[in-house]
Amino acid sequence: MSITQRTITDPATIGTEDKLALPAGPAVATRPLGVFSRPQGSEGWTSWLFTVDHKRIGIMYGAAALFFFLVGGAEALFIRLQLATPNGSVIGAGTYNGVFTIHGVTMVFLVIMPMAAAFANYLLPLQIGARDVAFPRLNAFSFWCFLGGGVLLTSSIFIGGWFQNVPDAGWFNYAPNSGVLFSPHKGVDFYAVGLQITGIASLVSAVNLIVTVLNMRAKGMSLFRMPVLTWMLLITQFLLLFALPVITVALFLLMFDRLWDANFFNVAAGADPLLWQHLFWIFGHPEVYILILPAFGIVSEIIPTFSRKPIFGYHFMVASGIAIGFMGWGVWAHHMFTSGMGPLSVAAFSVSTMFIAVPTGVKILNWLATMYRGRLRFTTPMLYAVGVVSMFTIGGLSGVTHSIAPSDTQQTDTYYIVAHFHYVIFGGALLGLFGGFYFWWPKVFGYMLNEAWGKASFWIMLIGFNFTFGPMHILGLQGMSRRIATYRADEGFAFWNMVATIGSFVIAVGVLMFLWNVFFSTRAWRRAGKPDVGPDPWDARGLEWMTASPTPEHNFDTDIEVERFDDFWHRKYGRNEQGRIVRAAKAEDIAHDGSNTNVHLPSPSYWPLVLGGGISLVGYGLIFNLWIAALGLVFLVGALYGWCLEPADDPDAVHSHGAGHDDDDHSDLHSKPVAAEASHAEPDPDPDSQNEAVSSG
Amino acid sequence: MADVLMSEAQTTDEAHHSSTGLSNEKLAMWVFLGSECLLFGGLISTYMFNKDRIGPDDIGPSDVFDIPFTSVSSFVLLMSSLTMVFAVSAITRGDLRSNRIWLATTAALGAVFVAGQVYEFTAFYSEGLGFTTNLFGSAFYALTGFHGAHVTIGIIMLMSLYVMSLRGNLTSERAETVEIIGLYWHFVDVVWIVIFTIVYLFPQ
Amino acid sequence: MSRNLKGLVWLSSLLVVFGSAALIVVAILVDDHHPLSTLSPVGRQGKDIAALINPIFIVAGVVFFLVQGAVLALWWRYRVSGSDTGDGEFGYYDDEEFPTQTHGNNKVEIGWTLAPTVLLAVISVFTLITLFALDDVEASDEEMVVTVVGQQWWWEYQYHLDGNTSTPPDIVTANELVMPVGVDIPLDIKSRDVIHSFWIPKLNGKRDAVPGRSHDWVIQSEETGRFRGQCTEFCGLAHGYMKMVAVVLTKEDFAVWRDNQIAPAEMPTEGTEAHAGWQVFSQQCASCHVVNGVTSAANRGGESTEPDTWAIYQEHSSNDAGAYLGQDTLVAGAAPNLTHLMTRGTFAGSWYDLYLDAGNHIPYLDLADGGTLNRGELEAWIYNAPERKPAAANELRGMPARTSLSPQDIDNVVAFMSTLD
Amino acid sequence: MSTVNPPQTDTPNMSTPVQPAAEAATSATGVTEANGSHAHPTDWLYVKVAIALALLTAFEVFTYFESVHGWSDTALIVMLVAMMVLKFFLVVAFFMHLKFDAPIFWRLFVFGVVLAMVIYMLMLTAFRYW
Ligand code: HEA
Ligand code: HEA
Ligand code: HEC
Ligand code: CUA
Ligand SMILES: [Cu+2]
Repeated sequence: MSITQRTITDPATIGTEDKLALPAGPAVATRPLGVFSRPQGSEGWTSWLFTVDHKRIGIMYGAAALFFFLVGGAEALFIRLQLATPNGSVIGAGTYNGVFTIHGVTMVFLVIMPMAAAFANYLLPLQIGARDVAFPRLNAFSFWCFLGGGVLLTSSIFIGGWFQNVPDAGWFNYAPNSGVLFSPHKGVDFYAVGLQITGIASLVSAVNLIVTVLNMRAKGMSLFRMPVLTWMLLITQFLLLFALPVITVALFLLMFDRLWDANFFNVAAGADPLLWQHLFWIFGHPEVYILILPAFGIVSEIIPTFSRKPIFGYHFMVASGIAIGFMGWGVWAHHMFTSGMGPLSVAAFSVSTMFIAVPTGVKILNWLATMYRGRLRFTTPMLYAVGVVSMFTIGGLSGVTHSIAPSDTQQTDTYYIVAHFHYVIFGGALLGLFGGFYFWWPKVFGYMLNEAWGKASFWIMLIGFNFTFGPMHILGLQGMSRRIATYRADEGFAFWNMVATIGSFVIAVGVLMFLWNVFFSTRAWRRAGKPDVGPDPWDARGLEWMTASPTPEHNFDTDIEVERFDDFWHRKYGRNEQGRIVRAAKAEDIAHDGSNTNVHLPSPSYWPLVLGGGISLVGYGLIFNLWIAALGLVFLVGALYGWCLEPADDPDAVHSHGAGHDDDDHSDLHSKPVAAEASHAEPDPDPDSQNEAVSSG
Repeated sequence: MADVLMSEAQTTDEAHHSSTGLSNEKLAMWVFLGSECLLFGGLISTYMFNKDRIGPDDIGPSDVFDIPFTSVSSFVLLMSSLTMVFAVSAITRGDLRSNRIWLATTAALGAVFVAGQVYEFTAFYSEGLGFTTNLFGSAFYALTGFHGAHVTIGIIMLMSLYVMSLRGNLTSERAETVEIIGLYWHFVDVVWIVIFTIVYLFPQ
Repeated sequence: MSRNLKGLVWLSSLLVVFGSAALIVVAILVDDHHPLSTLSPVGRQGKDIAALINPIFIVAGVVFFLVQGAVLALWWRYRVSGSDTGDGEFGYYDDEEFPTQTHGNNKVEIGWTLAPTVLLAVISVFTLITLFALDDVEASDEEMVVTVVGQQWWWEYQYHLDGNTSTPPDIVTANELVMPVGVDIPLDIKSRDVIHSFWIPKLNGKRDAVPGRSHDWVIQSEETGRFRGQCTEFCGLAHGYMKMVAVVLTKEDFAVWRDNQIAPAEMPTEGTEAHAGWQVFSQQCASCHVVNGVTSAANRGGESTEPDTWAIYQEHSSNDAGAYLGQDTLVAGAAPNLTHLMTRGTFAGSWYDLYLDAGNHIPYLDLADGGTLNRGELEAWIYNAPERKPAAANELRGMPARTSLSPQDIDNVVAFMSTLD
Repeated sequence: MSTVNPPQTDTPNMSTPVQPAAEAATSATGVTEANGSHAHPTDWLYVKVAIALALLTAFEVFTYFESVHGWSDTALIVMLVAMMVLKFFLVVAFFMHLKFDAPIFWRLFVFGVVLAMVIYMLMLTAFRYW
């Protein structure tokens, strides 16, 4: 019987060698469709279109997310302008409804999620010591598909006239208000189709990243040696994996109703609109943890670095993340306390929600404990990270007050909720992600963002943020409903609304200062003759710092072998005879310098872009004209066909080992070592390294 | 022995290192199938929730279902799972001819099932149950339609394998590809097991 | 960054964190002039809710101060300054003393897992007690049941004085829910189109009005007065303009109000302005609006080119899940019943005041001492309603414009309306 | 020969692998593979499973006709669900090889199935007025 054995060189692996593991076999064709030759090389702007490099894809995710953030932020400013005074008339009620809907949708699906995806793509393979994700082409496809969906959603703002066809039923889009009868223009179609497309992107990338983490770890990188960020990203991907199909179902039902007259939310035919609410929130609640967990991971990288201590309670940090992931599934109906569920359901969901505070609290307290007795350097990333600890707690606490079902009947759909979720999303997720930008900027681009500008921008943002959303607590408790285009003068809301509006423009200043900082720092770096920032400018801990900055295309020159948690840090530091921690090696000496040119990398490909584009065309077709959809389908099928016939690695490519390797998408991500592993410091008597076997056994 | 295997692997290609020792593709398929559970779960619950939400004189499940017919087509799909495992086991043995035969048989059985579904849909439609007729209609067609689409995709993949095999591109070295597509196929079958029981056999 | 700047930053961060917290406290203590406030309930349920949440606010406040205090204390105590000069040179700090490398402490971890768990367990007990207490609507002395029907973008109240919701209502009115003081009023909340939510913050929390479903709710007030409300589920275009008022009267006043409402309107005497107004109304308005006693099927003929929404109204007015089955569409076709318009203090989803000196004025009772009709607004409304309040009139949602009416017609119509008390 | 788990399993967050007896042939290093001593499912086993599936299906369909003779709905549903679960298990365990394959597959899939069941059952119950 011919069973080819897969190499198991990793002592830390599962050891369940699968006797049914069947070989995947050799590549079959090199010239897909026989017409096009493959894209080659990694220079020039076209190389970005066809790249399958996880780092470039990560950068593109980040850039797109930042762009959409400006769009969503501009929308937010219009919201604030309209609400600044009673009887506001900056934009009318109709436009207002479109603006807050597309603001919510943009911020959630086109800003926070892709920004997290940017970090996941860039850092996840690096942190586990891999050369790329498991399926690089699928990764590229995820990005293009996301971008297609994002463009489709955003184009609704101007297609057919400004704000004429924008989704306007709120970001959770309750039926039957989202039906054709009540929202006859194409806005909700854009919503349904656009989210479906970005959903495909996220689902594919979830599968991809899960396999990457499970399968592509460097030697010795057992699960409990992975950085907290990797863990949080992994949990996020699992949440996506299981949550997305639920909203997929909901969106399909909505689409069927709107496009083909089905009856799922047609009350006249006996439907119960609560079905939409359940389906949406079964997705929607895990979704909020999808938004926050990556930021939690980022904070867990930044705080130890600038406290000069390992993360406190690593295993509890991981376990609480997993616990949040699990518990997040059993609380969705806390968004429906007033929807008319029976008291028993309300009671159950109320209590289950409250207890999510426990694992989240564990995280907050562990960060504080990490800082305790540390040597805290308040660099810009650290400011952001500590900002998260502080601001997220505020949002979390108001979240707990929502979970008290009887009182939520007073709070729900008021600005008290709006305050809650901006505190957790802006004060938690977004601040965390911004901190991540500052932290990893030198790794990604090879130079630092300016610290002075960074700090100034942080403080401006933080102050603006609190002035914008702090007053919303008060407004909400004073009875101001959300999603109202304006309010009466005698309701007493004018003052705090004005404060909030001013605050939002202060945030805008902070954001502009960030953009300026990027521009300014880049220019300064260029003018200085592009000095090398070094592999490890922050004296950090993760494997991503063990290679040159910016990260070379092949990530690491040699295969990495990991011996403990925070391995890179332990390579830098050892203990002297007195047991004091001393530097054992310079980062430059340990880190790979990116000089290995003999690495075979997965080759670029046209098909991810074509496939992603095809899907968006199908999307537009569903909204406007089925012929466009047919055209999209042609692209889609062609791309799939080309994709399948094309091996992941082009045997003709420059760095090839030659023919004969298989078309596993991940092939050749590990090169032959060219240099011996850098010498290790005296082994640090680190409890982690001893715990390892026990804790993960 | 282990040394032998390892050195052999190193000579062929170093790249096959994977932390779990499992192939990425197979792992990905299982991860994906985990996700599909929630998709079909959602559709099935939607059906269960909506099937009775029809007026007293509306056309409902008991008016249209033809259990003997559906039983036969369900049985056909069930048996296609058997032929699918035969295909996998043939290619592991290196028996490419039988592999092709079983692949084709599986695809054919799948096609019979889909044809049955098409027939069923037209029959129901002529009895007055359209997609838009009532909630039962919408939910029923959505659920079984989604399943049918999955089967159809499966058939296309099986046919592609068949063509690959004819061209000599599907050797026993690529047996895993067949296995992975088999996983998908069985999953679709398993979903039908649930649908058949819940939608058709549950007392109306 | 210079020392001075740093001090400033410190100060402002302190200000921001504790300032905003303090502001919330102040806002809670000073709660005047907020007609929709949840912080000063007057209804039994509202008070129960406040009694539950206020201590929890305090607990949350304590946790807030502990965490923020810890952040600032750690920051202050353990910060090292100097090396983060922002000049891009981050040395290796070789010379730097490392802090003790603590990796964790299981006892501490278990401690801060258990402490919140216990705290929340206690909170959840009180939550459940309140929850079930609120749900357990004691058979109130009040026999009357009010069916509350939400629709785009106003509220209709159907009073079933005998508590039997399956018979036609005794009173139909709009936007202002009039109720006696001190008793639990059972509500039966429904919707004709999309989801709305019924909320009088000072009396009780909110409950959604979901089409096809009927939700029980109860409100009570321990004081007389006018209490404002707001539809709180996004329901489309004019959601923000969909408000309502609960008018709480003494039992005696309520009885007077009730008897007056049951009576139909009187036909204006011929030759008066009001009668001319009635004629216009019959032609232009009665296709949608009902004024008991003076509009009937016969005078709905008119010249109106509007679709006959009256028919839709008829179909939907007996509103329960079953009634929808088999119908093709579900739209808000009905318009407010205007029989006793002048007894209301507000109109158009309570967005506009019907009287200029509204205040806490209860129109029906005080009309004698002459509330001043908000004539300009009413006329503007009749002339061009969609301009005064967003509406999708051509989709049968909201009141259409009547710009064909001459100023004289409008005067007449207003005169007619003034008789509707 | 018994299964020897390596000291560091890669999936510590999940419980000890559920290893059916057939798995025993696979040692931690997978070396015994080459000896051919493991119980690779044979085609005959598949046929047996298929026969079982066919019989179950036949019986399921039979209950449908039999229900005409007045069995209680609950009894019917319980029986049907039992048979459905059994069929589901047979296909998944044997045809999809989960019984013999790496436990991580089993866990991933079971997680999805169980999650879907729990969530959607909760959802359907929450629709009741209690
Ligand atoms: C990043 C996203 C995010 C996060 C992390 C959270 C976290 C939480 N959310 Fe929030 N939530 C949203 C985003 C998020 N939420 C959004 C977008 C909405 C509105 C959707 C819409 O309607 O548009 C919403 C709405 C929302 C509601 C519905 C309100 C309503 O509409 O009526 C509820 C109700 O229970 C709720 C609860 C919670 C709880 C209990 C947490 C908990 O996870 C918080 C836990 C954290 C802490 C408690 C702080 C730290 C803990 C300690 C310091 C320990 C000690 C603490 C105690 C003992 C209390 N959220
Ligand atoms: C997910 C993240 C997220 C983020 C980051 C934000 C950020 C902001 N949001 Fe919010 N918001 C939501 C998610 C988010 N939001 C959601 C989900 C809803 C609910 C929607 C619904 O009800 O359906 C909502 C709703 C919502 C409302 C309530 C609307 C209503 O209910 O009627 C308000 C009101 O003030 C608001 C304000 C703001 C403000 C001022 C910001 C600011 O922080 C924004 C700061 C950013 C900027 C200020 C950008 C600066 C950029 C420029 C100045 C350059 C512009 C130039 C170019 C475009 C070239 N948001
Ligand atoms: C096509 C239907 C339609 C016609 C015709 C119509 N209305 Fe209306 N009217 C409405 C609706 C719907 C409302 C509720 C609008 C809202 O509050 O958003 C309303 C509200 C009102 C109100 C406020 C009632 C309250 O208590 O809030 C008045 C007064 C009124 N209409 C008068 C008139 C007059 C006078 C005419 C004729 C000149 C007229 N309407 C014609 C549909 C109509
Ligand atoms: Cu009605 Cu909002
Ligand atoms: Cu939630």
